[in-house]
Amino acid sequence: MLDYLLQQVIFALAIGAIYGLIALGYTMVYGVMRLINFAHGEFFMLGPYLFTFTMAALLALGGLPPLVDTIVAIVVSFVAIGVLGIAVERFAYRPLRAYGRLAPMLSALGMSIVLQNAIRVTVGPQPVHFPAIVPNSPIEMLGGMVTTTQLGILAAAVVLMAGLTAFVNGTRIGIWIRAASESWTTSSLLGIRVNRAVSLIFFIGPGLGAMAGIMYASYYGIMQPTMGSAVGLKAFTAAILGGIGSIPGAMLGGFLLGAIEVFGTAFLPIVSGGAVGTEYRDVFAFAVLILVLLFKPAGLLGETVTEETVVAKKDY
Amino acid sequence: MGKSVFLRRTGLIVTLLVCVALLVKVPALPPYYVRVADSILIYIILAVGLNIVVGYAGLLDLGFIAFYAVGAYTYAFLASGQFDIHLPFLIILLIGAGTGALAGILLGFPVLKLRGDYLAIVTLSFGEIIRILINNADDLTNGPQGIAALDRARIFGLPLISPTNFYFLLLILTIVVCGAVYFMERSILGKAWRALREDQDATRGLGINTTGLKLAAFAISAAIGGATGVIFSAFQRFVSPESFTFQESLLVVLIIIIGGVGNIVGIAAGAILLIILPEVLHFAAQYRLLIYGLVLVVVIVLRPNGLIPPAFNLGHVIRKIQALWLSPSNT
Amino acid sequence: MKRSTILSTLAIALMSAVSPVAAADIVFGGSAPMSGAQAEFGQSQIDGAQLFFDQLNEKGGIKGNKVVFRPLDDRADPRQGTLVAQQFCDAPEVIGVIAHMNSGVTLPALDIYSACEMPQVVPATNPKLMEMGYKTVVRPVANDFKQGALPAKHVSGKLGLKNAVLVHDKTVFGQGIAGVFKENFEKGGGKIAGTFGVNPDDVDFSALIAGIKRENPDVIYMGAGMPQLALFLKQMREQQVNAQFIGPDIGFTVDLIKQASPAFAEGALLTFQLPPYDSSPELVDFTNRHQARFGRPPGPYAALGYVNAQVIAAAAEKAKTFDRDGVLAELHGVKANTLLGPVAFDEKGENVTAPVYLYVVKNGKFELVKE
Amino acid sequence: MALTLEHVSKRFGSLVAIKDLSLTFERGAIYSIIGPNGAGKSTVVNMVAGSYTVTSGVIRLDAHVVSSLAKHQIARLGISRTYQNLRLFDGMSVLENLEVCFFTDSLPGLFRRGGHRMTKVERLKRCHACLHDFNLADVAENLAGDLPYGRQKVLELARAFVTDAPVVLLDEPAAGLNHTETKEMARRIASLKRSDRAIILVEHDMDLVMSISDRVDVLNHGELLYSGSPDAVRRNEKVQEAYLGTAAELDIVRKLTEGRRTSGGIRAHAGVVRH
Repeated sequence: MLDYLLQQVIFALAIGAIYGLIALGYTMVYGVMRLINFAHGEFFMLGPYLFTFTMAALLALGGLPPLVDTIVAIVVSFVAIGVLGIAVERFAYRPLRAYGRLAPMLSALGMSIVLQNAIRVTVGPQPVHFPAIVPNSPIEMLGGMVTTTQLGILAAAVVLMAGLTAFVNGTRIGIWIRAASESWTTSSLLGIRVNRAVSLIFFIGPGLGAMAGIMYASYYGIMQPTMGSAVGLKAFTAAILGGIGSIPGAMLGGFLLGAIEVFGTAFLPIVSGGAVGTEYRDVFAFAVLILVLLFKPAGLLGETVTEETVVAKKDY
Repeated sequence: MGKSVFLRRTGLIVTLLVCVALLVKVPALPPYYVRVADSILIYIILAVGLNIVVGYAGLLDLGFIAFYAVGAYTYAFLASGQFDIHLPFLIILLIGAGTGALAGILLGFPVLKLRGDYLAIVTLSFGEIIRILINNADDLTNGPQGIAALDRARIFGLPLISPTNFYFLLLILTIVVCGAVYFMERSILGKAWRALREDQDATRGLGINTTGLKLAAFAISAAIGGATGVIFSAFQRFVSPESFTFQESLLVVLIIIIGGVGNIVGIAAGAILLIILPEVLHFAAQYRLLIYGLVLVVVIVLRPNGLIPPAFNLGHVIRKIQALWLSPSNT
Repeated sequence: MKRSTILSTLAIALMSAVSPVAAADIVFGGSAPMSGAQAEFGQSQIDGAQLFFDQLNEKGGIKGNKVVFRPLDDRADPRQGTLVAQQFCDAPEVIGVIAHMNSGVTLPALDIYSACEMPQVVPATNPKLMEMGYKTVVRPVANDFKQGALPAKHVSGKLGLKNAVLVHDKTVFGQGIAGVFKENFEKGGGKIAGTFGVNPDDVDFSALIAGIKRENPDVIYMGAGMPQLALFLKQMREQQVNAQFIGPDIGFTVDLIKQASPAFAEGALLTFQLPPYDSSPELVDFTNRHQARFGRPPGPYAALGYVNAQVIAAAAEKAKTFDRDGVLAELHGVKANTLLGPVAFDEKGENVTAPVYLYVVKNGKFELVKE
Repeated sequence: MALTLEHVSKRFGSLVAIKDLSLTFERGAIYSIIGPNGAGKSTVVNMVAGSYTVTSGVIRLDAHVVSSLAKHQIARLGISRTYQNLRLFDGMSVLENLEVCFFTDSLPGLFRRGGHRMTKVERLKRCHACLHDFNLADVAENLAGDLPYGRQKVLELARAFVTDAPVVLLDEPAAGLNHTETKEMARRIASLKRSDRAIILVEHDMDLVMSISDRVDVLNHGELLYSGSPDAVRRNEKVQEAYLGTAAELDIVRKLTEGRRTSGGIRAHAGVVRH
């Protein structure tokens, strides 16, 4: 039983790391813009596609060792998706800033449909095999089995998250971002170029999403146009669970959702004596989410907004 | 003066034309067009219902389709061989509204404390939970297989068969629901909802129980959703979980926002656009959804307040029509 | 003002959506999901049918009349399906349809098609569809009863495996076919150690597989779509679960081997309604033509789409008049030699001989399992 | 019969905002709570109105324990308030802003505890009368958000008085108003004094406070420093030292209070930007 548990913990960590990485994109955008960026899942989906094209192009050019190819392709994907993110914000969200929160959200939804179908039309609807970036070999560990891909994903996620945290907390631009997410008006009064902070967020968020997408595709060995909408919704749930707007919250939410899903699959039938099957996994996950929000109305690490804090914020 | 007479005449003619078109012309179209019109009316009713929560009370509900599902399955349970219960359609319509309202209150309770997007995600979760439960409860709902061969709906002994029959039924329901919601909007209840949307804390400060206010919004809108679900399921004579996905919830929210939040006329325009658009785009084959998405973004960016300006609401239209018919000297 | 312009533009576009056809053309409708998550499968079916009608026209059409195929997207949505059905019914030139791919979409549409006496070839494989008593429908392709039964008999009988686990995706198709397998497997003396539901869009089965591993089954039957079949197969082999893997028709594609990797796919069993693609000159020709026409090998349901088109065309060929009545009169009596062999229908509209073949993955290729 | 605070404390995390405060407000008078920034004036208002929970102690209105009730119940008992930053319903008309105050009274009996059901006619009569009293009749149909700032302040005042609440809390009614408007506001508040009503004011503008208050309570560091008539407060040395500084600094402070008025203007501006 113990090694079974351990094995499940490993699975939970791997999937949780990916959720957490995508959740970061949602949470950063939300923190500053108060916008549910429904298109974020599509940046995640575009990552592996772009990576594949770049790899193919590099191979066609030839002359570089595979490792260099891979690194170049990763960087190209990050930058290109980041630039796309900035463009989407300019075109589809910025004109709507003064119009409440529903209009930008629905515009994001429209963007999501556009991006997903653009790939479906150009590349085709079928899932495509995606080669593993890191050679996949199993390692025995304490009675459990870890694959190198899982280790790679965990390591990459931790490095990216730590890097982002350091960036947001330690650099000048990072402080702009945090200031902008605290108060848009105050920041602009203080001379912070909020638009620049927003652009930066729409560069980093989608870029990270693309990284998560590449990891995801490499882990499962496939990519398909619809992968973003399914995983995106889950990552968004993770961001909410952790407390949307909070970067550590997104990571926590990601790992927690991974754990809940794995628990729902692996233990729910056992715990309930077979009465509740694995098909109730998502019901379980959503129920946990609702329960968490009942007791922590702003997620685990989110700043709870009650009337007390609202009054305090407005009056002082 | 001459100009205003001219305007009034054209106004009269337009009103008459719309009435004639709705009552005579549309039912005479080939059944496909009537069916599209049925779909539009269904989504108008749904959106007008959801608009109470989203537009008036300012609470984003992303799981609205769950109430529609509850209504649809209410009909399927009470008018089919599933449990061999065969109740009359109109009674189920009432029961459907009731079960919808009950589900609305059930959802309402946990979400009342939540603000903004947390509420949105909980309603989304609720919608998904309902769908998955329906899909999993094989003994009750046949799971993914759905319930087929539902009874034909009858009203006072007259069977509803063709899309045209349902068109008239839906048209009546649309008018009743829009009228009721319009009067609700203008009543003190509607004003309290708007206050809630503007500033929840200040509203509480006026001695208004915002919890009850939100519950009322959820219950009324869910009742409308439930009743619509009954008609949908009587129309299709088949229900399955596939009809109640998250995408459907989003579609209803989209209709509200595209048309103009809180504006019944806008909602009608939004429903017409978003239901007809995919039909028109059939020619575009696999480019259909791509174009659909682009149109969405462009429309929202160009008209962020909705297709129909807020001033052009149902009240405005009704006043115009009143001015046309009543005492011509009144101008 | 603006609104009325938009509306009238839309209305005009709506009216013109149904493109006019020359009076003498024969029009068949087809519908399947062509957008959304199931687009790949729906499109493959439409492509297959299109391929046949193209070929027919090259040979001069039906009695000299050109055949026009009109595919419409039903988005795998029951409501959309009824709209499509009504659209076909309203167009008098449409004298037969191939619709729909999903049982849930087909069910509410049956009413509409039968009301306008539309000859209908049903691609959806749920057994229930033909039990509803509609007279306007035929189904050339084997239903899920046959498809679930064959591998159950094979593994419980020939291979002598008795301990199975079922995994299905809680869709009509996946759950239905897993149920049929279960019934037949238990009839053959086998025992079902557990049934597990997953989501249709799941990609991570590792937690589930670790749980299944504890049951130590010797057979795993999975009723699900693609790429789920491939991913499950890959992940279970990664966890060194060596049970016999069995999947339905939808997995009979090179993608399964590619996505699961040839080493992991080795030995997997799959059912399909057609003999091997290289077993007859017609099938070889079909594969080549598909490659030439669409630039890719046949998709999952392309061959089935082709067969359905063959059947509706055969009915039209015999029809005395080129209208719905004429085609309908011949529909049940169709006896045709199709890609999947001879087709003839019983009183319910099911193909009496509808064959199902069992394939095993060997050296990265599908090989027919001979009984 | 009165509003009483009995040993009330309020803690925000580790910060003690109010320490063991006991006060009584009888009807028929105007009270002012003053004190330097951070003294806890607004905290008192927010606790009485139910916006803040009380950490310890009890707040009573007559026989009712207010501090254990929900905010809307407190308001129903008859404690109404205004806000430091305007919190009108900007998207609703001036009349509607008042009408919603009678929402609960207009409900059918099932949803309303006690009292008779108010008809639409009665409701409109009350609101129009109130608008007339507050000189807002001409803008009844205008959107509240479209009014000039001064009139928005008046509207918020009207909203606090329309229901005839026995206790009215005014949180900085003069903030952001210019000199003339402040004078006008003082006159208006003074005219609202009634024997069945206690008006409690939190205000920085000393002229306004001193001109209309019957009693002034001085808070410092969350504690009651002194309580007495305006003249007594003005004379009290403890107050002068703690609140205004030593006599030598008085001039500087005077200038600062002048300056505050302008800074109030900026805040008001920010308040408009918020929406």
